[in-house]
Amino acid sequence: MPELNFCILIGAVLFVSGVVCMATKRNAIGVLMGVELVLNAANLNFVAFARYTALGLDGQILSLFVIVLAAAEAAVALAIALNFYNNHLTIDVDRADDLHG
Amino acid sequence: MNDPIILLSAIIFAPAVGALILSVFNKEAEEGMRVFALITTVVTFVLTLMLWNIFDYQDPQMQLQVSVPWIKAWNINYQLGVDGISLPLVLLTSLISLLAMVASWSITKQVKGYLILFLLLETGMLGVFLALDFFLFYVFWEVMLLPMYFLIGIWGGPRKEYAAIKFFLYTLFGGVLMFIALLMFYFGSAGGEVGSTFDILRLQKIGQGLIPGVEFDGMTQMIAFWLLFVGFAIKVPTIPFHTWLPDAHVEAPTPISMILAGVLLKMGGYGILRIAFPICPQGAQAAAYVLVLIGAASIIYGAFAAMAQTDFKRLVAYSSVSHMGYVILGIAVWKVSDGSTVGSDYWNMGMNGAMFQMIGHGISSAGMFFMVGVIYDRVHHRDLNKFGGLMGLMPLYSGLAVGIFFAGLGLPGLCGFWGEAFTVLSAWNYSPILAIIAAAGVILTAGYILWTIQRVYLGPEYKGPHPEAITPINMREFSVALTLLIFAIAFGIYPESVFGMMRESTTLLVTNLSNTVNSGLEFAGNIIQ
Amino acid sequence: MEPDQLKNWLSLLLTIAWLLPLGGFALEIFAGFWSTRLKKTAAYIAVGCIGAGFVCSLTALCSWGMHTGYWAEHDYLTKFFQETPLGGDHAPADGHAADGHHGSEHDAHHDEHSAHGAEHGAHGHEHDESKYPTVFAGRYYQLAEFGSLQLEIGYYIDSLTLVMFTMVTLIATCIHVFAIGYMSDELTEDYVDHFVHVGEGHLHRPGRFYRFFAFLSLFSFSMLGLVIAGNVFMVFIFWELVGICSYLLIGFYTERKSASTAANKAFIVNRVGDFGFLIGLMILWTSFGTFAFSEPSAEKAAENPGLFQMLRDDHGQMTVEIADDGSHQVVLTGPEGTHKTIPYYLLVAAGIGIFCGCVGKSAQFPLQTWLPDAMEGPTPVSALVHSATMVAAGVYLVGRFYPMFTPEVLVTIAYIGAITLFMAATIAVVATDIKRVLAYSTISQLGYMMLSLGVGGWVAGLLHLITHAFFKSLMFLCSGSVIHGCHHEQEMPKMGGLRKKMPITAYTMLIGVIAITGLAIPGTYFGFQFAMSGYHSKDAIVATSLAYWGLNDQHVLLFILPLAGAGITAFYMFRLWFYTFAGEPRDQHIHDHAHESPAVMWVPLVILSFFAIFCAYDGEQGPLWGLLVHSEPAGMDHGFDPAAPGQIAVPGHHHVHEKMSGDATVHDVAGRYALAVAIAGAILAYLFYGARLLNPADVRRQVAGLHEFLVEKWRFDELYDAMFVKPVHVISGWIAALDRVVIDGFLHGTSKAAVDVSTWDRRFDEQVIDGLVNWVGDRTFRVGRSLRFVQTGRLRQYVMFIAGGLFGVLMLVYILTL
Amino acid sequence: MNIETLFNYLKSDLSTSLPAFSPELTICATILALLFARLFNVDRRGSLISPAGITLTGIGVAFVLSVVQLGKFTDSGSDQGSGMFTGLLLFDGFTAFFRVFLLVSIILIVWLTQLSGIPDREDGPDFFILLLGSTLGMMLMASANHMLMLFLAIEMTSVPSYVMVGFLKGRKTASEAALKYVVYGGGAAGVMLYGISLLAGLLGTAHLPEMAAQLAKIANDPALMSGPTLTTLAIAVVMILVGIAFKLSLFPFHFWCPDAFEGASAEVAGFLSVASKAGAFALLVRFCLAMVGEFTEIHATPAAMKQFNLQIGVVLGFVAAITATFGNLAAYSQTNMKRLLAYSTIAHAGYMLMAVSAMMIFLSLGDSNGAKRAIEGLLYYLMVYLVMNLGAFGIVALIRNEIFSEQIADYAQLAKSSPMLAVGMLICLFSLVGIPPTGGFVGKFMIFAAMFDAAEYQPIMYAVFVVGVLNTVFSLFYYLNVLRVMWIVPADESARTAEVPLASRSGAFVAVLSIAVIVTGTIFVAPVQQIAEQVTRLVSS
Repeated sequence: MPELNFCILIGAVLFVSGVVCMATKRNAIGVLMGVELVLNAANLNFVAFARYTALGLDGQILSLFVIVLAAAEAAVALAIALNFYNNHLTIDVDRADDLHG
Repeated sequence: MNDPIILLSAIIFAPAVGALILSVFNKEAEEGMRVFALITTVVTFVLTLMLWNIFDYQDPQMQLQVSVPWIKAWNINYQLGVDGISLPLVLLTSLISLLAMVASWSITKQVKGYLILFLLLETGMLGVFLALDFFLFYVFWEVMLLPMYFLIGIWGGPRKEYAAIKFFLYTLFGGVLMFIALLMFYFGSAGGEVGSTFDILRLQKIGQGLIPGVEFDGMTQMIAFWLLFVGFAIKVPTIPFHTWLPDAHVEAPTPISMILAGVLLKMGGYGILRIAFPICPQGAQAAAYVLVLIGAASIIYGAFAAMAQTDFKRLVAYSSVSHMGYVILGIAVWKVSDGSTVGSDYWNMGMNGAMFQMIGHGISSAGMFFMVGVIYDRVHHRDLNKFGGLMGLMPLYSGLAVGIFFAGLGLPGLCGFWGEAFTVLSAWNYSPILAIIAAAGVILTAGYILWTIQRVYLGPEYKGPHPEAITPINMREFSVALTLLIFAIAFGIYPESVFGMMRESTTLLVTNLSNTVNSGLEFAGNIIQ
Repeated sequence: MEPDQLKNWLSLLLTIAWLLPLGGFALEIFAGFWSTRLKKTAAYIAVGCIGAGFVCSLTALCSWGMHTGYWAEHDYLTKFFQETPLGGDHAPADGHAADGHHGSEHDAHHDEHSAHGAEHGAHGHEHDESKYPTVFAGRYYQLAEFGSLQLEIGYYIDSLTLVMFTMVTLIATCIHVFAIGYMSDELTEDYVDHFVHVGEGHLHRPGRFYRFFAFLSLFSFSMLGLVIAGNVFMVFIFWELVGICSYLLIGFYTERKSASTAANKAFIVNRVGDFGFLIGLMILWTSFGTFAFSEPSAEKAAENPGLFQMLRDDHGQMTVEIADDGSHQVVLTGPEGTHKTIPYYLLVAAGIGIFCGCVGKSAQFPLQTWLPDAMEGPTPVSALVHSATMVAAGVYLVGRFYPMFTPEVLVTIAYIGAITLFMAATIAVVATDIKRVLAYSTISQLGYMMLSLGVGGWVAGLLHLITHAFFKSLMFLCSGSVIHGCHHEQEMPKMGGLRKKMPITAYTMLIGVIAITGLAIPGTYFGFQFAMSGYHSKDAIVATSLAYWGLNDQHVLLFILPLAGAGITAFYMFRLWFYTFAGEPRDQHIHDHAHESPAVMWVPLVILSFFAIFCAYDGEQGPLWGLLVHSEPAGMDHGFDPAAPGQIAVPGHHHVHEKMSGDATVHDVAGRYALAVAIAGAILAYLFYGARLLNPADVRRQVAGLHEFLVEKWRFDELYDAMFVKPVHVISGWIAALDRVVIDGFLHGTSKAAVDVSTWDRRFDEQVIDGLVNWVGDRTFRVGRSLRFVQTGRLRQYVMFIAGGLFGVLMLVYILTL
Repeated sequence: MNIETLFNYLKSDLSTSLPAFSPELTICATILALLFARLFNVDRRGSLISPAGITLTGIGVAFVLSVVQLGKFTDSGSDQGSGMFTGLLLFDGFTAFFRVFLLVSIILIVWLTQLSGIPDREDGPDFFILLLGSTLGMMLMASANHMLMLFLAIEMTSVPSYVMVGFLKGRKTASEAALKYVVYGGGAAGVMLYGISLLAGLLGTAHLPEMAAQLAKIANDPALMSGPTLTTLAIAVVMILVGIAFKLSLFPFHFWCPDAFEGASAEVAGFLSVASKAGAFALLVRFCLAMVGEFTEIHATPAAMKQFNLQIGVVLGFVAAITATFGNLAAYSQTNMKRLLAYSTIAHAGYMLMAVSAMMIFLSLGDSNGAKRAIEGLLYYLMVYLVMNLGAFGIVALIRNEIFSEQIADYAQLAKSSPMLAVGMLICLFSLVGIPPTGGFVGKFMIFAAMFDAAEYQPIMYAVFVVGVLNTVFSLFYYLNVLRVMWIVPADESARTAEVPLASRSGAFVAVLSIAVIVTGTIFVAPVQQIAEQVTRLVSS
């Protein structure tokens, strides 16, 4: 099933991109985008599996739920980032270094 | 009261109940709390005397056994009992606790907390000696850590924190090793109609190969034995696990030093006698030589170390290391040749000697620490080179102190002698060389004790600070010292009073263990080869 | 009286005699804390206790004699009044010297009872047993029991015990009485100790009169316990107790550094010996399984034989086998006639070990150094503890334990004794402190006793123990009297001429001196032999050693040294007497203030001098000798043939009485030599110090003078000085130096080494063991701290760690799957 | 499949599912009530109805319902679990137990917040809504039977907790902590989701029981059970575990924990460390059991599958050992009490994970009794952990209210001024070390016993066991250090003192938890253990 493999490969690339994005972006929004990428990588997988394997409907429903969850999480995360900005006047995550050790 | 479960539980928990009641006392009512705590220890002592009263000297088996399920799923029982090995130690514990409580009048800081912890400590100690379930034993064993830590840590000397944590760490480490052995036994004892068990008596039977279908094989026994031994040896302490002791002693307040030396150290010896040897006879047999070596080395090492000390209390602490070496020596002189025990009577003698040494040392070391405490309370230093002339200044105190130090020296007619003499005499049968090494201890012991006496009590004048504070001992101190001295003399003159109590039990133990090897069980030594 | 009754009676009496001083001790100690510290109450209690003890002991001795029929057989009283002319050379050739005229009778008994197959114990007297037992053993209470092993506090009563009891209590009584006077300056609230300087003046302290007597009583109790002990372990117990009493008494003046140091030294050096003792005990305990000496009752002996019975048969012989590997094995007879074997060397080691204890206690070479220092104690202590009783305990134990010693051990004992006696005697020659001379003399005399026991002179050695106890305690008390009279001056060069000031002391002392030097008038006049106790005992010793030499050619020194020692003894003892009492005073101040002691002090002197003269009355025919022979180990009368593996013979009585040259027996020959040497020594001393004719100092002063050649005597003086005095001085100086530098040096070195080791030990403890623990703790802590830095607080890093962690876990899975 | 069939299908078990789901529904209702309260301003000052009151009422009802449900399970003994909502959730004794457990912990938390006053009247409803929402997620975790629910539950738990960590507005550290938590949590969730997608794709299903069956099928086929399939399987499982490990704060996925704990208030930290952990463990056990398949089929399990499960067990064991050691060592040099407790939490997660590891090893070898003991140990430990850890955090909160500091150094001589708190702290910390006679000891004993027993099958686990046991000694240092400061170290003159008497509401809170710690180690060991045992029996039946 070359199509499946292709989809999964894209998912994998997305996943890696997301992780790299999370780990390299200094901007909190950028980091959150990385998270979204990772989640979407999984979503792509789900959809692909739903199409090509016995996972079927489950996969599609899963991805639907994930989209909703991602939105919720993004909302919360943005709120927190805003809060962070309120306190630090920046959204550079590297400035979040009061807590350590 | 003659119902064993009530009596034994009362003995163990009377101090704890006392502590509970103390916690509602008003903080300011110090004298009242002291008196109450004293009454608690007296009641405990009387209870142990009642136990003594109904104890049958002729019965070697465990007496007054009680067993109430505690955690059924794990087959853990609240199992208590007393035999000739534990009874003397129980009596010693309640006696020393009582005396230490009298000695505690000198504690003036946070009296309430002190008394509560003290009483909790007593509960732990009595529990250890009365428990017959290994799990319960372990619980009591560890329970003592907490009060001890704080008793040293809060009421101790300048380096109290270091000493307290050192004590705690060492003992906890030993406890962890014991814990591993505990699990080994528990899972190893599966099978048979009872299944896995913590019942010490049953574990002993299994270890001795008396229960068909279950056994601890040689390897298990060796590993378990060493785990247990190190755990107990830390408490005893023997070299090289002894360094917590001098620190703990030096920093601990006087009554706690008395308890520590008088009772706590004995728990190590008791553990070896009650658990390590009977449950792992093959492991014990394989390790006997090392044990005897450790015992002999401790004797010499402790004595040398004592000689070099300038701190009075540290000297006494090291003397404990030396004296407890005899305990290990006496317990371990189990000679086996061609697969059978040789001279089990001598081993029996060694065991008895070790037991006696524990009792005798309990009396004499508690006394020595008390005597150090008495003078420390007055002049607030312990530098041996800054004493002298106390014989003239405090004749009564000095007389009693010299008497007690002679007990520590192992003078015949005092309690320190029999343990040393009997363990050493029994050791020749095991190993002449080690026996000679151990016997050399008598010279060194005489050396450091006499030198100490000379530096502290003799001489023309007191050379240290606070000469004005030297006042004759008061009635309270006198009564503690005199009681200890009287016991030292009584045990010294009539050792049978102690031997009679424990003879049947130790004989049974020796017979059982000898049979283990004699019966041709797979001998642990084979595994080494 | 039935035997059982007698046994109970005797044990009751001796127990009372034994325990009374203990009760006294308790009373006196408490008395001191009550109101009587300024009264003599404590002393009266002590004297009462020990005096009553003496009465009990004497009663016991008499009862024993009467009821066992001993007095009837040996009718000394009748013999005394018959005034039979007796010489020193009548001993029957059959070797039963002790049995005297009744020897043949005895033999008849002996044979008869042997024929009846009576059981024989290990002791020579056992032949009386079937008629009437003379040895009693029993137990007071059990100390401990382990299976077949039993330890108990018991008693063992034979004639030796009784004699020792009587002697100890008698001497102790005298010394207690003496001490009432001697210690009376302690009866004050403000005692000034002139030997201790505190700040600007002397030390002032309350008197401790009661304490002294308490310690004396405790000592008496311990000593009697040692004597009555029924087993060797009990001996060990009381051995330690007398040691500690000695410690307390030497250190009586606790404020004096020298006293407390001497006390420590005494106890520790003794402990060195006891270390050997303990090893001996270990061997015996492990090999024999018992500590009891011997079980007199045949039935009991079959069940629980004593040590002696296990090792030796009725005739004192032990069975030695040669094992397959060529080693020697001793066969022991266990309970119910069972046999087992132990290596011979173990027995030798055990013997040497036990003897080590005796070496320490009796201040033998090389452990003699503590005794002179022990003179720091008050003089009555020196008299009682350090001359008459405690130091003799070593000898007593060798005697008591004699059957356990193999000939190899005995020869060791003999050599140790010989070396000691000679060395100590030479040192005594140069000592100037009056008590030190006596101390060295004591060591020397103890050496004689050891030698005697070692060469097989069992009775002679123990006889000397008794006689020495009397005359030496006498001399010590005399010296005490002198010291008391001269206000605590002990240096002889400051004395002289005291004879006139303190005549009783002087002449009682002279009796002691004559007794110790063994001067006597040969032959018998008016039925008396003009010889004091020391003559008899020393004579017997020298005779035995001569006999020993006769049997063992190579051991010539064992004869030469005691002989020489006899001469030196005479020299230094008379030197002491002359120095102190004769001639003109050297220090007028001291002389002027000197005074005779009060009656409470001189009466004991008189009593003791009576015994110093008469206690060994009639020598080998006398009652004391007879009593001792009664306890002699089996086989001693015949001696022992050379046996494996040492091939050493031990002479019996008959060897001593064999003809040697002409009509003279070995005994006669030795006696003549000894007497001659002693007289020589005495004369020499007189010339130097009594008549002060030969004063080396004078000679030196006049070397350049013309009259020198005119006064030939002085040349002799110089010659003697060069030939004898100087070498003796030099040698004794060397030996003293040896003592001081080498042996003391060794001891100091050892103790220094011990201190070094202990310091090292401590360092090891603190640095290595603690260090290790601390290091581990520190490391863990550091690791913990460094782990902190992983937690950087950087979010991006954290996220990276998710990826890294994922990778890491996958690697872990991969590794674990491999 | 058309909508109607689906609808009927749903309807078919709705009548059974809804009653079974009643506690969660109650919580939902409570959340709604709180929202409405906010809306209608009933929570304002002076009102009779306080948010806490509403919350407690709701929790109380849910608690009663859960207890009744649990009671039914335990009474009937071998009650078979049943699916809820077409098998998305599982309703069995395990579920019921964790509901009760979580509700108890949330009751305690609410009690504590009422004492310490962290949510003021102003934002009380918000706080409690978040709290309840998070709890709802945890309850779902315990009953999740489908990958979807698994992920959903985790997110439901996490999202409110992100907010709670940052709840203290205007505090730099709080906002920082929340940011870190959310980013880290999001990342971990992403990884987990990716893993779920792979696994679901591989097995063709996301329903846990079916996944187990599929897995067994694959495992039976040697051709499939090799190479890429196995690798994918391993990667997928590990990725899912990473998500769970994040919730459990296992090394090396623990980084959020100290920072979040320090930034958050002690109450929230306590909640995260106790309740969230319990839920995550429930989930982990569920997941692991699913991997193994039905207990009854163990003997039919193919060897390769056994090997795979064994491998999971061993990996978990190693992770557990490393986590415990790391947590304990890193705690050494902490100066902030919450941070110290965070590391302590990490270490304890390590201990508890050992039980799961042991369980896997037992299961892979078909020893269901051993596995039961392991779960039993875990449950016991969780119960004890609830009281002792919450006790410690609670005391930290109470002290903070008195002295306005969470620095350990500022605790000097608290024993004198406030013996109540000091004794409570002492008992809780000793229990955390695992010293008798506290519940912590019994819990440790049970877990170590299980581990020891498991090591008999897999000797390498002896190493894990020994490390675990030694960790007890390591941990002593830093716990004792706190006590040392409280009891021994002399206080500065200027130091503020706390005075919390026994006879106060705070005192009662501390006393209840301390006594609970003691009795679970002494006289109530057997009852508590029986609960754990019964629950275990239910889960395994």
